[in-house]
Amino acid sequence: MSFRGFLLRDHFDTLLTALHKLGAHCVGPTVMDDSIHYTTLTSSTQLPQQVHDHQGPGHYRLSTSTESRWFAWANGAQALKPLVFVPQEILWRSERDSEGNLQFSNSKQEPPLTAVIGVRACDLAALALQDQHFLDGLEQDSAYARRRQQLILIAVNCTHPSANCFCHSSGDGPEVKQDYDLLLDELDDGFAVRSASPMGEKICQQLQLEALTNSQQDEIKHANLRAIEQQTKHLPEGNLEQALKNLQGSGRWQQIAERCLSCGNCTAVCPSCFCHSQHDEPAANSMSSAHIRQWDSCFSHGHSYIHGMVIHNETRFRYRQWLTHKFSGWFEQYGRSGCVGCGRCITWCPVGIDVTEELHALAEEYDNV
Amino acid sequence: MFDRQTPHEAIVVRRTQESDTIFSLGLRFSDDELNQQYRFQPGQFNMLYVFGIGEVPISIVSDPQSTDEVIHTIRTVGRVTRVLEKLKPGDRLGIRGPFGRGWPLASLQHRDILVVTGGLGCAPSVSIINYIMRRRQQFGRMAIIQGVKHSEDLIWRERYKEWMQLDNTQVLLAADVASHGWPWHVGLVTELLPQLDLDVSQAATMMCGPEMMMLATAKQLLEKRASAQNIWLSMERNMQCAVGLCGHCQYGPDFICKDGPVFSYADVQDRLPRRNI
Amino acid sequence: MGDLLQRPRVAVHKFSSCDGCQLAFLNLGEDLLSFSQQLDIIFFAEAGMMDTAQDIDIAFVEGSISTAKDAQRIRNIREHSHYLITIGACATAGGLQALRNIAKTDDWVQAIYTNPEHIDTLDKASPIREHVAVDFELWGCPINKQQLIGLINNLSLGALPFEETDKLCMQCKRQQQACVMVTKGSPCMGPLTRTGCGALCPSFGRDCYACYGPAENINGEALARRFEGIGLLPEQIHNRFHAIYSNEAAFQISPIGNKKS
Amino acid sequence: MTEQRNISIHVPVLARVEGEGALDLHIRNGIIEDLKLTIFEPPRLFEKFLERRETDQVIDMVARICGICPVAYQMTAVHAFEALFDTDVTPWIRDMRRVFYCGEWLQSHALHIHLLAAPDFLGFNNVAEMAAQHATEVRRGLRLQALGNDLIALFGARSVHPVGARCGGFYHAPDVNSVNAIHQRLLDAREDATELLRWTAALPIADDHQHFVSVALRHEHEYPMNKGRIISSAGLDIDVNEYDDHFREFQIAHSTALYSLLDEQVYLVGPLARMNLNHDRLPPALQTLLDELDIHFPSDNMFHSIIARAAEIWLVIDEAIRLLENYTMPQQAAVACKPRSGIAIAATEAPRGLLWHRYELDEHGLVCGARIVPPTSQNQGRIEQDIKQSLQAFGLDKDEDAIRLHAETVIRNYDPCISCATHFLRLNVHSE
Ligand SMILES: Cc1cc2nc3c(=O)[nH]c(=O)nc-3n(C[C@H](O)[C@H](O)[C@H](O)COP(=O)(O)OP(=O)(O)OC[C@H]3O[C@@H](n4cnc5c(N)ncnc54)[C@H](O)[C@@H]3O)c2cc1C
Ligand code: SF4
Ligand code: SF4
Ligand code: SF4
Repeated sequence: MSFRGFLLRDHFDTLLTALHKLGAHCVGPTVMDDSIHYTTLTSSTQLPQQVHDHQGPGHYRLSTSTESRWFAWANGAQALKPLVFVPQEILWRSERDSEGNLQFSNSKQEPPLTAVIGVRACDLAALALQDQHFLDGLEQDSAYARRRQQLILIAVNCTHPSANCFCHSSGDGPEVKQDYDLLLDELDDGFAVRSASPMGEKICQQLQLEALTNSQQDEIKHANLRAIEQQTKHLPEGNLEQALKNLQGSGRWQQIAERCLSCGNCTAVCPSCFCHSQHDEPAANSMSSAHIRQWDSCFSHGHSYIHGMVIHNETRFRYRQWLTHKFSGWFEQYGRSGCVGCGRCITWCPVGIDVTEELHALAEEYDNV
Repeated sequence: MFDRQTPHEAIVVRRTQESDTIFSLGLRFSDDELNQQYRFQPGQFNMLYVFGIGEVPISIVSDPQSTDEVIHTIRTVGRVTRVLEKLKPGDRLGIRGPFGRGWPLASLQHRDILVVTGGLGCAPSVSIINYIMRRRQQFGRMAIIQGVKHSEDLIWRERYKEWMQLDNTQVLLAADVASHGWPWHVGLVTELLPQLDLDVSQAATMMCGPEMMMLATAKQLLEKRASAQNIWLSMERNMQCAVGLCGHCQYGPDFICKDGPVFSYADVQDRLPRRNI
Repeated sequence: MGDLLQRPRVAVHKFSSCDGCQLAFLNLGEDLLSFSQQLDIIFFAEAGMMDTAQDIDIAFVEGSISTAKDAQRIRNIREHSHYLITIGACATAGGLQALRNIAKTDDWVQAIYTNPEHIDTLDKASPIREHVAVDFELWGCPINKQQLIGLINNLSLGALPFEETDKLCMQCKRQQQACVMVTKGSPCMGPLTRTGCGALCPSFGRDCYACYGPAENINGEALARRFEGIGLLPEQIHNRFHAIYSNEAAFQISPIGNKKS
Repeated sequence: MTEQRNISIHVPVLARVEGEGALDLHIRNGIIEDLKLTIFEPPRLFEKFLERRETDQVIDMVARICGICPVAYQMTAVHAFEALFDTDVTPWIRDMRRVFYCGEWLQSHALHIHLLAAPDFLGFNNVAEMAAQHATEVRRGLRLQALGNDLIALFGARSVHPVGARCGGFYHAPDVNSVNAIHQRLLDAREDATELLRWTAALPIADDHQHFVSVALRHEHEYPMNKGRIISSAGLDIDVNEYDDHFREFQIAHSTALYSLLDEQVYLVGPLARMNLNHDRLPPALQTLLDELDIHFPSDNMFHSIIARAAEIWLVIDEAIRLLENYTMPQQAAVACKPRSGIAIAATEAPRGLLWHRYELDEHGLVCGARIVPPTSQNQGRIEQDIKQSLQAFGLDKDEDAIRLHAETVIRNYDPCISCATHFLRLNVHSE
């Protein structure tokens, strides 16, 4: 897509105004509890101004800088996933009358139009994966579908990948290429704006855009190349799909299990993980009950439980399930790997297990057999 | 097609106690239109919902052409099935379904059939046996091998004995451990395969039960020149949504709820030998 | 088990504890009044119901056993109760007072009391399950209203409740809290602790101290090593594990020495 | 007559107290010959396992001494440590701690009045029975109790064993919206508190006057809660560090809770003692209301404890409203604490009375010795004395059920928190 113009930093709030005018609820990055969270955004002053992040395996810290930019950081624990695949929601309710008759209802509530500002390439790639799962399968997930329809996506190109990012290696970033409404490139004094949808156009028309200079365009290109260069982690070469299928009996799984807490943080922060469980919560009078779904994880006991037996009864099987599904099973299911290189599972693993490292070790083992 | 992600109210119209821990429920939707619309194949399953407690996947064992009631044969094991066990005619529950791919009916016509089942009242095999018995002339020879851990676990002895009397039908029973007076084989089901009087290389084989039993049986059948495409098995995993969304029933790249529960051996032979997948 | 209970007869018994779990009943507010319609509370000393003569459908037991008399009393309760449900860490796992099990109780009694001969105490504080069969255990120090309401509802619908065994991290992430271990290096016990509390500590920006007890399939050694990595001394690591659930085998790891360096 | 009476009353478990204990009563020839409040709490040996713990862990642990007043235990420990560490907390922290404490008084007093004590005065066995005839009052009580719990949870995430307190302040500052919501509820609760006070003032309360010494904290200008000197109605006025010079704790054969004496005399702590010694610190509006209801402190009628509790409920609601008005988020919810070795001592006013902690810390800031004196063990001697006097006044010739109920009522009136000390209050009345 070509550039639509340049939005001066001082005019950034006109973007929020334009979105509010469209009736959209704006969500964007803010600093909360020592990390970057996506929350309701009413003014640009809430954005993480002069903030840098420092990520490593099991490590995340914010620091302040003198830099004027607002998006000079790599993603925090969550971005889009909880907005469409919400962590906990009621799927349907049942009511029981005094005769024992049951009535089922599911709310078809229309979610609000929601504009998300600051979406990164990896998040869009993961959203596309979740769309495939929740929308293009045998049956659509209607709760997901309703929220998905209401999303306005305002992406920002990454200029500061973290030490855990490897989206270039996974082929998903750092440059945003797809599925956005607006795309911003941040420069010192403002944002270059691109639009890729009728909605994006509509928003652009409300913005006071200046012309973009050639040198600005060059700067953007450079920033993108720099972002690629900054990425130090990468996936192993070769056919991971096949390698993992063949390595189900590897001793590596047990080695990982000695470090892994089986805590499920990796799956919770992974933007493509979709597992969820369902349970009932009867109300105190026992005459109505809510059927709830919530995020589950292949690291949980309930994930593979069948009457009195847990199929993934040890951590090594749980980790194997997670890695094999993400980097192998996914190809057959969705035509590509389930990893978009966001590095979240590395940062947010409390003990700092690094998927790329594990994959390298496994790939090496495969090459050697 | 009605909403398969929210339950519909159904009424228990019949309840039969099959053994100490196994019972059958005949169900009808409260909404008669649903009874007319509802279609399924043997080998498919429903999600049964107990008010306030939860849902469980249960195979349908009634005949696909009967619209009177949908029958489920259930073993009492845990939270949900314990409450299901207590239901009486007239009680209400929720159903959604049917789900999954059932037995390959189209490819069974006029062929010899072998059904191998292990464990307690393996419901998916019951559905196909019932189906074939009602249409006996459309199929060739039929053999049923049923294995149980302990001889006491065998239910439907009378039914088996009846079938044993039928023409072109062979029923072989085995118990790993047998109490006194057990007239049939003591040992593994695989040990009964040599006694079959049908040509397994031509027959369609359908299995359900413990994975290791199905694996051992399939291997022996392959040795007898059966083809992997002609061996079918019904798999089981934890299921929450039954429509391929919740991720619990993944088996390698497959979702058992929608890609199965019935698979051809050819589809799963790479995974079946490995436990904990 | 599993009968639909119509107006079940309920008892609440107390052993060695702080009373905090019984408070889950007394803190029910309006629900207390509606439950007192739905349930027939036969015995509940703190609330003033004192009938010990009847057989009970659901006996709730708080507190751990630490005297011979109490050991006898719990056997009587078991005999007269259909369901016996433990509420809280003391009854379920011995609780904080079980810390004395790892020391010599005698020494401690002598250190606190001038005339220790008057003190009737067994040499350990033990969970109810070590004395009688238990039908369901509610973990937590203290348990909360939601657990209690869920339990009563499930029983009255004829089922045992679903047992929460997931690690707290799952709940922490569902609530979209930032991991305090990753963002601050706080020694969070969440990866070993079962869900049920609502991830209260991380939601307050502090490390979980495991008041809901061990989750399933935990890896204490790995977490202890991580604590060492973020700068905890061996004794500090020891103290994190040996607190409310010191009596649970899952928390009895030997983290990197026991002595202060 | 009494002399000929040979009664044996046996009540296995005393109802409506926190925890369980026993009372042995021997009446011969119309005279109470022997009376023992037996506390045979299986000792939980708390002091001992606080050793070698860090101060912040101690704060989480001491809460577990008592489920009804965990805040008091936490706050006393916090103040003790901070006193040793010379921690200077911000005004925000000091104010919010007081609100936190108000929540506990509100919760504990509302629970005691409605669920434990009031049924005695109105002739019911328990709150469920009382609710059938006094639904409005019971609902009001539950509402106040819930408000107290929510106030604790605002700073502690939950009301029982809250997780928000630490050395130097709080782990978390509540946001403005949650504070405003609870502030509104507090404003609405004013009327409930006033009605409650009227209601307790109108209860049929025995006219039972006794001589006793009251002990409580006293603060320069506040009604005492977290801070102050220890004073008594007999003229004591000491710093909390001087506690050991005047109070003596000792063990008696029939009880696992330690006895406590002030200058070798039994004494009273708790709401009535506080009110007797600090009524001049009540807000004018509350004083006016008390005058209007013809309630006057100091009072030597122990049964006025229930009114003192109701008055304190009024007070803490008023305090919390004042302290939460114009709430803003603080820069920091806690200041840094620098642990060092030494003796850490503090006393605060738990809902049930004076609570005194003393810790010895080593050079790493780890606890190497702890002593905790809870209110109930301080009241033990006074309860025994009261039962004696009160039963004499009541008349030992009354029928045994009445004697039993009266003795129970006296005990319950103290809201003894036997969990802090004990767990099995069994009442055996031997009347010969
Ligand atoms: C496709 C399919 C068909 C089935 N057909 C039958 C049948 O016809 N008759 C029959 O008796 N049983 C059948 N089962 C097994 C049956 O679903 C379980 O026995 C039942 O879920 C146990 O539930 P529970 O709540 O009583 O047990 P619990 O052990 O208390 O289980 C708790 C929860 O775990 C999950 N769970 C436990 N076991 C299984 C399981 N095997 N499969 C999936 N989820 C499980 C459920 O969510 C259940 O509610 C089938 C399973 C599958 C996957
Ligand atoms: S597997 Fe890890 S790096 Fe890949 S998308 Fe998931 S969280 Fe990101
Ligand atoms: S890899 Fe890390 S985040 Fe994932 S389950 Fe294991 S310890 Fe938890
Ligand atoms: S803060 Fe604690 S509970 Fe939450 S994810 Fe981190 S380790 Fe787990």
